[in-house]
Amino acid sequence: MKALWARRNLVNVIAFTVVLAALGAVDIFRPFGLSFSALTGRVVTLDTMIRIGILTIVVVGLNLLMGYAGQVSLGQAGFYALGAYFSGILSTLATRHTILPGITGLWWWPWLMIVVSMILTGGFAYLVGKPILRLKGNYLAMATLGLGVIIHILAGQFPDITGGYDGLTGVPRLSIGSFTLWPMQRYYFLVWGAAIAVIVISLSLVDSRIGRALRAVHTSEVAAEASGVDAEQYKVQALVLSAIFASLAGSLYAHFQGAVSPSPFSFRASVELVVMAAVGGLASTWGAPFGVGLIYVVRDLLKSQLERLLNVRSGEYELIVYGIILVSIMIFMPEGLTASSVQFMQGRRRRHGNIEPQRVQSNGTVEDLGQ
Amino acid sequence: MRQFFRGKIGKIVLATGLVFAAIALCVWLGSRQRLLPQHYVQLTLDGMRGGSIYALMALGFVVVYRVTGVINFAQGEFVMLGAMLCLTIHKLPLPLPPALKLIVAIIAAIVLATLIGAAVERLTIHPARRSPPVTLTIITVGVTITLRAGALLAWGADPYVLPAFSTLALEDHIFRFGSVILQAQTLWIWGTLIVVLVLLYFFLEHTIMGKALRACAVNQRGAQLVGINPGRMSMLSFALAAALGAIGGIVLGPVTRPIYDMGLMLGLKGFVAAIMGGLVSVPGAVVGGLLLGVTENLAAGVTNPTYKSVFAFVILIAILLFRPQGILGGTGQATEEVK
Amino acid sequence: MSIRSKILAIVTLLAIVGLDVTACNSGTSQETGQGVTYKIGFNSSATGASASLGLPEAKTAEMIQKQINDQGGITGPDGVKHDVKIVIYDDESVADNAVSNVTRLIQEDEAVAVVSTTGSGTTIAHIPVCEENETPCISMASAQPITVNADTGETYRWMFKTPQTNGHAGEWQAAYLKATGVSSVCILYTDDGYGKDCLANFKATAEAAGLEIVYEGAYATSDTEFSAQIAQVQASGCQAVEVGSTPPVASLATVAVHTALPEIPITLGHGVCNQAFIDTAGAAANGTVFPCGKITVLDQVADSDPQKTVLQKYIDDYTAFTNGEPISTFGGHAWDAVEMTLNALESLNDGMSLEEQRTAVRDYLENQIQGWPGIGGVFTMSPADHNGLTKESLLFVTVEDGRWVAFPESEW
Amino acid sequence: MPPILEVKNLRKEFGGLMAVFDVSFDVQPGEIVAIIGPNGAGKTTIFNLLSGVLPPTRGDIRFDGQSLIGLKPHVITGLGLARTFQSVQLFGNMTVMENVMVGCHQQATYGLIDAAFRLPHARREEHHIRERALAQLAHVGLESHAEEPALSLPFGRQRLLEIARALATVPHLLLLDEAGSGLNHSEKAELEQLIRVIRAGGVTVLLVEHDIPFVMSLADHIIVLDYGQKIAEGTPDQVQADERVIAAYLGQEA
Repeated sequence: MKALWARRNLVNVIAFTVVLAALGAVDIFRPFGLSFSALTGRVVTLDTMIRIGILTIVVVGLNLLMGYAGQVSLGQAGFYALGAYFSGILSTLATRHTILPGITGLWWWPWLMIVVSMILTGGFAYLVGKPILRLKGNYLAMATLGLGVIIHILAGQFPDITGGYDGLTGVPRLSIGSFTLWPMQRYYFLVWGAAIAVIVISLSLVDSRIGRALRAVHTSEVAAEASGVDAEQYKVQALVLSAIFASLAGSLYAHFQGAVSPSPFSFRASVELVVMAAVGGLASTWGAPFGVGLIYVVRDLLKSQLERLLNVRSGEYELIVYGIILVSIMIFMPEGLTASSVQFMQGRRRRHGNIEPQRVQSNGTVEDLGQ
Repeated sequence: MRQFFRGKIGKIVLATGLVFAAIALCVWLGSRQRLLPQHYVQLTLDGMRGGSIYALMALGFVVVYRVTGVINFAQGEFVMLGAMLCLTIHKLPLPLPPALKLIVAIIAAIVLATLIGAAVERLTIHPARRSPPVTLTIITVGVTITLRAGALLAWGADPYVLPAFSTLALEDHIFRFGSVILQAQTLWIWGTLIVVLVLLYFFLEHTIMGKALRACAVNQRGAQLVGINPGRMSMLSFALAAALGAIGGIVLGPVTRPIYDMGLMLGLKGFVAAIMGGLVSVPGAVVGGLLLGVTENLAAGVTNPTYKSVFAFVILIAILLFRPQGILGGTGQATEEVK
Repeated sequence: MSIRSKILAIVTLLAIVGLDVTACNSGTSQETGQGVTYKIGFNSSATGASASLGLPEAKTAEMIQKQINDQGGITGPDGVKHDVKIVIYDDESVADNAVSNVTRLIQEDEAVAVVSTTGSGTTIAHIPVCEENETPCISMASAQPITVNADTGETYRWMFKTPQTNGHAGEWQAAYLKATGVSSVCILYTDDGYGKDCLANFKATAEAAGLEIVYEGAYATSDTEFSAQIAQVQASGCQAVEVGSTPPVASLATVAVHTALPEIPITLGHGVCNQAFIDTAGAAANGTVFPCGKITVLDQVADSDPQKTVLQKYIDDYTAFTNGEPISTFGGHAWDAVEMTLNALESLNDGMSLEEQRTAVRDYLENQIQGWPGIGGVFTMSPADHNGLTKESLLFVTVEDGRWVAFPESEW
Repeated sequence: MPPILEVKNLRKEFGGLMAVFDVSFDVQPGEIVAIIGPNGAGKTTIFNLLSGVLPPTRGDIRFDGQSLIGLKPHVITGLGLARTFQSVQLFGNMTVMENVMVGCHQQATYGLIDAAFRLPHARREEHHIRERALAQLAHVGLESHAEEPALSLPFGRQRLLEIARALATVPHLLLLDEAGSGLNHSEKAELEQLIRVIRAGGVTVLLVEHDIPFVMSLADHIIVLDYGQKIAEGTPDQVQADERVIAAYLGQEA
């Protein structure tokens, strides 16, 4: 049985990789003058696709934490911000102040700093995780919310270090030796390579002793502990891992954007990450890229289509419709859009990892949040 | 020693000690900012004004949370709607004397906001009532986005003016006690908080509807068994929360300049106040709101006001970690594990 | 298998929508001119935190598009007519969206030049996109690092901006305070990009003028209580207060200062040059002084001023286009940016490649915008100055009985 | 032989209410011991104290000679004390098999990083866990349902699954909390048979039970609680003859 599941994962990963690689290759080789965005009818550009990849990394981590371990985080943008800022600061400031001259200009320095950022963010998550994860449900959500808001506010302070509200500029492009991972077409492969690696790690984890422990903690902490699972330790591990993923995404973001400012890391961003995870389907690793993608596509579609249909400047209407769509998805497909549509297509066939999702969620989350 | 601090007297001693330590720290930091006694009075008074608004918001959170288990993120938008609707109705060319016109506008705004609150529940929460609270909470985020964008569409991005209740003009009466300043609107805000509390008490204790609401908050299944419709109560709780929010927005209106996005930060702060009060208690919400307002303002005054909002969220996390049951006590449920 | 059906579903969805969009696009672009259609990218913050600035900017862009359509496009020096399409996006005041939009405008829409965006932080985020793609970008925000690389001190090659800067405002404020005999000042500012920029510029000019800054206090855009800042202002004993904010919080801070210290002089930045400030600050606005773009105080501008006719026309056009919405200085920044670009496009001969067009527009902006009267001032760009304005682009005013009144140096 | 479990003067207060009041008893290895008593007698509270879910107000619990006071539940499980719950607490988001595999948690050692990168040592251990889990399922007769969602099982089977999960932790002492409640007659007989098999396998069993006839035929030794206090102890015959028991419990039932 196990071999069969592993093979199915493998097939999925390969299919996913091939499709993405093919899409990326189109933009490089431009057969018949086709570009990536032309393939999607100019709805999704390569820029958007890279952003989807970056956020997929965050959402996969959030899914481990929320969907599997059942620990709600409304401050995930904070960890994402830490990654972006650590990477941005460490890769520019040292150069700017000529600390370690000669080394900071080398191609591997930013890569090293990405790893350092992941360690720093993970360490931070570990320190705050111990006390904060004692909280449950709504209370945990609010503590993480507070943490995220604090990080966001502080990011706008200390202009000498963070660049203040205008942000940091001059974050270098990444390169391997003399091969620069830019223009975007090259960066696309790096980002999606990382995203797929994170998805593979998540799939492996979910199917392992660790994944089972997390899922057990989600449903019933008491029963998990009675089965020998150290709930506290695994909750902290899940938080640290999700923070490390968020940090990696933040670093990739910083080197993609070339600049880091506080605005993408607001409370709204944290909420949006949760929405993406929920839309994709909690407790579904594959839901992450589709949840993120759908939110982006829906928003871009609204932007272009509303203007055409209503013949108005779409800003406010777009947000109104976006809000309504969000509410509708949550009302009519609470287990996530991808799960719902797949269920619809496959009839009521049961799938691994997300068995009877409705029941899973009402069982797990009601208890956690509803007390 | 540890036993002592766990006992009732020990806790009181500990709390008193902490309060005195906080005051001492405050005075020491204040002296470095060269603050004079009247400054502390001013900071406290203004903190209580802001705190009263937080308290009204916190009450809205508590009412909805108790009945439905949902953290209603749209609470801040109800405040915005209250203020915006009120000033819009007030600007209509009604053939009424100014004072009466304001009163009509206030009542109409509260009624409209209440209806919007009920409609929000019917349209979004009710159809999803079987979903877990986290889903419902996300739904309220969607509602927030929609309401705020709707407000931007309706009112644009410019700030507006709601006249002060005492003067019916932009400029308010100001009472000066030495260099301490008290605006008449501050008194209106405090008075409103008291009146709202009395009405709320009367409603919850002495009306059938209020009793049903309380029953539903204590035990939903039990309430259902005695014939209370939890769906109706859920709608009622949203309507009540919207009314509380709108009242907060209306009395706050004259001291701020209402704008379409005013609900965002107010909502978060009101939420912090609700948490300080334990999220389930009405008196807790009021004390939490006032305490948050005063602490935040004093802390900003004696240190760097840039970090005012940071203080609020640090308080949030500290309360959650050390006193998840809220400052007034009771049994905690935040870390409770055993079912 | 679930994942493959997911991919299939999404690809199908995109394909359907995509066909729809492309079909429509080809349907709407009817080419009336003989030459290629020029595209100008336009991105502002029509929603989100900077909406009150970005909305009039977007409306101004729409207005100009309508005017060009009515004229039937523009004509190059070779006599070839070109349609101009202004592609308008909204970045919702978020830096990420600004970068995405500008990237899309440059790479997908193939805009010759891009006007973007409302905020300083959001503009700074997309600088690398403009520089790497070698496309001229004109910002409607004013911070120093938009046109000058903070690390090297060099002017960016492709970045321009149209607003008067807080540096220009700071020069006025410092000169005024100095002239009225003030020696110590408190600064109150919003804890956001605009406020921080006000602080930095005011500090620099005030200290250069020999004023002592005795207190700096910040507040959030959403704050309604200022007792903490006021207490510290009182404790510091300064002789004047500078408020670096935009309404509504600028009004609230002004009212708070005025209530606690009725006699103290208050100076503000040019972020309060809109009717909203006077409307929301009420009597507390009387007696405050600040520099303003001339558009906001047109009746105070002398008829001999080279900007006068441009200003009058913009105001009339905008009022007619929007059915009487209030004029804002930010719409003016958009007008300057788009009109400058149009001027540059009018200098192009037909048959250039996109890269050549972009370079030509850039060169035109840098070298040919000389003594160019716009809304924000009379622009004179140079390789070292991609803003082209001076302190004289602002008019110093005071408020009397709820009205702006010019307050020239002779009356200080 | 020394007792496997020694409980001495165990007390638990809930805000002034004595849920368990100075209860002492021993459990000898290889025995089936039952704790009985009317509702609210403190039976489940004792289980929660033994398994570390609640800290006792005072008193001592020794398991294999080691004090359990202050130890976390998962550590206690690791020492060889497993339990089930009065209201079945299965992991609803997992299959039957995975539920039991969670029970095998401490039988493996590989960690996050091994799992993330599917290192060989993790795969080996995983394989091992799978075999063990399958064996436990066979033990309770659920091997044919291994890949079904846990909550799709009928209630009686869910009880068995919970026992299998507890057995997967390789306990020396198994605490069964009202394992028979909600089961029909034949299921109860099956359960009784299973408990005997478990004991035959060398595992000591401590049950909390409501169903007196069930206990009387099964237990070697019975402890009777009332209002948090131990009122009687002995063999089924001794307990049945005890005046206080009849007064407090049996009398009340009738």
